[in-house]
Amino acid sequence: MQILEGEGVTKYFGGLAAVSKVDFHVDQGEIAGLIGPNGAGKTTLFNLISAALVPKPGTIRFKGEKITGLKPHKICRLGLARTFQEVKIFSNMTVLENVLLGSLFGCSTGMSSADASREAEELLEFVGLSAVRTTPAKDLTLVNQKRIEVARALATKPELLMLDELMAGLNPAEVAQAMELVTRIRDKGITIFMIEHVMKAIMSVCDRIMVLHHGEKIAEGTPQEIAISKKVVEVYLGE
Amino acid sequence: MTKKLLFGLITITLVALVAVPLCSSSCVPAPAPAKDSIVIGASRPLSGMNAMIGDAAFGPIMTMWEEEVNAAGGIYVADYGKKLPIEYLIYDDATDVGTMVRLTEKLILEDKVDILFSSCGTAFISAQAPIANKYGYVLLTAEGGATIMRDALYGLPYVFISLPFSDHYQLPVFADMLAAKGAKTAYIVSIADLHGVEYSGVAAIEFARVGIDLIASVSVPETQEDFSIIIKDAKAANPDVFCVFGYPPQVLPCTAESMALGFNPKCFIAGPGANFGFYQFTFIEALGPNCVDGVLCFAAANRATSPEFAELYDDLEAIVSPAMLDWWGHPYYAPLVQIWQEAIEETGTLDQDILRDYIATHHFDTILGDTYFEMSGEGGGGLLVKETHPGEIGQWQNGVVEIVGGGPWSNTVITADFIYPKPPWPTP
Amino acid sequence: MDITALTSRRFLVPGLITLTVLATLPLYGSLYTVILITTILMYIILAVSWVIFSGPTGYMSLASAAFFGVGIYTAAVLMPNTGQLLPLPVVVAIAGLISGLLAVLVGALTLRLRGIYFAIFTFGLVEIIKQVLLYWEFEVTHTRGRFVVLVDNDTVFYIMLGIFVALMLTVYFIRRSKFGLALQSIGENEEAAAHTGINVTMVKVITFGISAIFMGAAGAIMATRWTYIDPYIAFNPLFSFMPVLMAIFGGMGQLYGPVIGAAIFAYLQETLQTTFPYYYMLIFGIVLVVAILYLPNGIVGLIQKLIQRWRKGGSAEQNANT
Amino acid sequence: MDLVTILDIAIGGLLMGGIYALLAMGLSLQYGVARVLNIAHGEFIMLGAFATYTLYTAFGINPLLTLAIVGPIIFIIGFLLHRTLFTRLRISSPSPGAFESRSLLATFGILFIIQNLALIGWGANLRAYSYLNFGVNLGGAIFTANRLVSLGFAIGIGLAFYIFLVRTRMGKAIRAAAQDPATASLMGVNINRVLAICFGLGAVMAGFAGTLLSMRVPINPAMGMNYTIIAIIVIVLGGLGSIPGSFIGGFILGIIGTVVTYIEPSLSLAAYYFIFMLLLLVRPKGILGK
Repeated sequence: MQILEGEGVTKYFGGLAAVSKVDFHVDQGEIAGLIGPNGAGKTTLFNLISAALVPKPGTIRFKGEKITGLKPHKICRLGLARTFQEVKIFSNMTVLENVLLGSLFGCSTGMSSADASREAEELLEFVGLSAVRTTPAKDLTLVNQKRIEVARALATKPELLMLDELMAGLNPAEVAQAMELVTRIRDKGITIFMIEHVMKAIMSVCDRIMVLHHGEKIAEGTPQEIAISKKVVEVYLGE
Repeated sequence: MTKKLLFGLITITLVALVAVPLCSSSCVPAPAPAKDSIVIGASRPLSGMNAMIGDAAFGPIMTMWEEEVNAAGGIYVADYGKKLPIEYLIYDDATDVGTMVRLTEKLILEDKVDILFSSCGTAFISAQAPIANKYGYVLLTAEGGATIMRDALYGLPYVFISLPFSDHYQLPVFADMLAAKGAKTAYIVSIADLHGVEYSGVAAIEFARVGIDLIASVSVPETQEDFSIIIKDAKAANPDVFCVFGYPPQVLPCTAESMALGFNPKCFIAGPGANFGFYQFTFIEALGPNCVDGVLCFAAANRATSPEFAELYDDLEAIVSPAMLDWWGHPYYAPLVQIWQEAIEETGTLDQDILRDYIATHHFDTILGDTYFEMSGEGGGGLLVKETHPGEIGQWQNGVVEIVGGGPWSNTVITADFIYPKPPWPTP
Repeated sequence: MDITALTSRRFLVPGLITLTVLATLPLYGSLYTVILITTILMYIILAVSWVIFSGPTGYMSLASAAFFGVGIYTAAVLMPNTGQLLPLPVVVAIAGLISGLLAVLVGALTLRLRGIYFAIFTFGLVEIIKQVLLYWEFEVTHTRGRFVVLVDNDTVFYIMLGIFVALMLTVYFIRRSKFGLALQSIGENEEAAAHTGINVTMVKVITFGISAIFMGAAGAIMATRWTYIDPYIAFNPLFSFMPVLMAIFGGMGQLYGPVIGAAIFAYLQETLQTTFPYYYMLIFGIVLVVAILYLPNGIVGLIQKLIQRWRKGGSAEQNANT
Repeated sequence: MDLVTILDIAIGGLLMGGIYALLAMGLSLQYGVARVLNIAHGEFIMLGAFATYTLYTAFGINPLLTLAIVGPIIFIIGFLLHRTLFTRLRISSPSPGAFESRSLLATFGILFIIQNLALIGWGANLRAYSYLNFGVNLGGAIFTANRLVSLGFAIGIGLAFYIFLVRTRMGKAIRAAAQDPATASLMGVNINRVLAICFGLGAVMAGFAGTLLSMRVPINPAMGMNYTIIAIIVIVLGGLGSIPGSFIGGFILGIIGTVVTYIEPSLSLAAYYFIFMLLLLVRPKGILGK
């Protein structure tokens, strides 16, 4: 079943099409990858899905319902959470507070403060940040700040989690940990849609990959199919 | 090191600026006064928009009086058995009503001044009157007056209004003058504030009384700068009478545009503004001393009214520029200090209640002649009676404001005939 | 901005002492001190209310004069000297609510504007209300200024103090609430807050409304001190700029910044207007420029520096002793 | 509505807009490039107006010639002000936002200082003189000569300034600084000097506007604030940092003002703000803003 689908999704900046007539879908329970060279429109597509931007024209459906035109917080509460390419954390708040905000505001069902706190603690445990829960977020390393973002997104109880370059800037050991984290999230039953530049990572964790180039979708398929796709190789080599 | 020093220095300065006055005013108990002066307090607009009024109107009268009284050794107060010089305690209200109210209370409650002088501007007086009244301080108002204030007088026994205003008795006189000359139509431009609304409202009533049709009554915001469209509209309407009920920032551009656009109604009245020397001085360089001849203004007296007025204006001219002479207000501000002086000398006290009763019940001999207030009922305040007014309407003739209109009472001195229609604007 | 500072425990004792000193002021202070403190409290309320919204959200609102003015005018209409229509506390509450509602309306309409555009829009609001009111009063109701009932100075003072305390308590409870956490997160990173499920527009609009409630309430009580009100007096643009200046002067990093900034600012102004009436602006201007040059983080920065130095001095002494 | 009325409104709007444009270009330079929202802008207008008044009435110097005297003096004041005050603030401020709020506060201080000095120097009195106050017939519509001359000068100064920006080295440096001060200084632009020149030039334009205004508006030391507000509105309407935007915004506001005055003078200011706020809601970044 398709949890997320897009139809003719397009976005112009000035006269330039950042995303052009892209059709896409993400299946329930899979880990879908989105790759492409710099400036291909990947983050713009994420922004369109999460409603940071509005597609014009084009429609996006989440769990069969049209979500174009909704506000970001609505989409989040519907069960579609995301992280950011450049970390966007609440720097002067503690790690716990960062995550707590997600549990307090991200769910469609109300939650008591006590439940929210407990859940936030659990998620910190899950991403391995329990030890620094009272530290201001700005004092953490980049990898840990990315973990905060993941925990915060998870706190909103998403059905679909969109990860924007989770592994960029991490060392190999950290990449391995992140890959492991991604599969663990999927094992919780959360669908994942991720943008990634670290090829090894995306090839090994994804079930299916889409390739964007100049705002257009040029290929789609299993990692193996993508790896041998002529078009994709041309794009990457031609860069 | 220097930075540290500077830092410390600034801290100390800041603290001192705050702490020193605090201590001097509240920590140290005021010693029992051995009375050696009469302290007169006033919250005046020394900065901000109203400064231009206060500086020219009551300000010079205050200065002159201080010099005169103190040169004579002061005012004799029987309670103290000696002559006491006067001393001003003036604060800057920065043309802000809230500040004026607070500073007035400071003068009354903390400085315990002997006498309170008026603030400046009708709105300011309106706010000051209830405050002065509340603390039992006599307030002889200076720059301002309005029908709403007269209506409020019933509850303000300590307040005395001196300056004449719209229906007291300027516009009724004006309407009669126009009717006598056969004026038929009028066009009014007024500023959208209480002054403009009051004057345009009263004028509409008075014009209707004498059968003058009001073609239009246009109200403009205070920041209006371009009057050309309005003057063109007025010119097209071709009224006999054109009224600008605004302040100098409206009166001067309206006059300039009328000159430039060749709008020359039979009667052109503008004020407050045309009653000041600077009205003429604005155009004198380009058009000569008779530049604004024929323009009417609200004015009470000039040098020809009486020798006392001639002396007053000569004295004023010695301390302010001729551009600042005011033919409407100065004749009413000068008597204020005379009333104070007489009341203090006659009662021999600075007690506000006694002074209030004296002022309320006595006739004074001032440069206006027989001067007295009409009291508003039992516990009410006073309004300078119309019979005291030496004139209501002035007209620029040969470069001088002549008094051309006044009420039918003995104090009125008409110094010249009303010229109607007005002569054309001079050309450069 | 961190609005925790004032609400944390270490401020509890000094806060209670200050409150006690203030609450008993009419017993020992001179009559005029009560009046002066009332005015200072008014400025503090304006500055703190401004910071509640503009601090965390980064919007520079110049609508303060509009909300303050609506409060003033509400009181002028409801409490004419010819006969008070409603008791004073009720009027103050109504004035606050009307201002708050206005803010919610305006906020919903304009919060998509940012930076200077928002600032100027809100400034325009002050002018437009003033002009429409002028038109209404002069052309429709034919009212030329309104006299307001005189109220005992102590009553005015206590109501102002009450508004101040209510404001501080509100800040305290906001901070402790879910709502406060959301507001803080918007200040930290609005985009992330939105994607974390926070209805940022709603939070901002409500905050704008809350800040306006206190401005309106303060306006209503001030109307009884000014006794005569017309649209020019009620909607004085000065009250849009003052809270901003006071907050920057005090320092926005901590909530006690605007409190101290407003207090010093108002007191300094009063002192100069009475001590150096002819040079008040000159001296005030110089003080401002010098303060800006040498106190980059406002009074708060200065205090923090002093505390740091004191602590450093203290620890150095301790080290010397051991 | 006949042709003369249309001319009245159209040309009347241009006449008003010309001054607005001049006012706004100065502030646009100061805020758009130097990032100083100069609340004391109106005080420089007041200084220009008083300087012209004094030179004309005391020494009989033609008001238009006083531009040549007013310009350099005010430029030096503005330049030095930036060198001594705003440069230091810029360097010591941790972020552009902090600089903006600190400089805003500082300009309030400057406003107070200049106004008080003017009060001491010239007194509080209202002053006015009459110059070129006669009608000129343009296709049946009559306008005062001083306003037409003001418009001519405003357009002339605007164009000269635009050419300066586009053609000269300094102009290019200013535009580079407006885009990105950091990069500009990397490219060898002496950024502090450029910003000080911008601030000085902005003050000069305010001074020029004051000179032109003094020919037809009574002046006093407290006159500045109203013009500051107009200038801020115009630059916001035109789009921040866009000099052509300020120029066009000035004219648009002038025409709006004239049209609403023609229709209903008592509501003109309300209508004026209403239209402005509506425009802002439709184009949240101003007419030429990006």
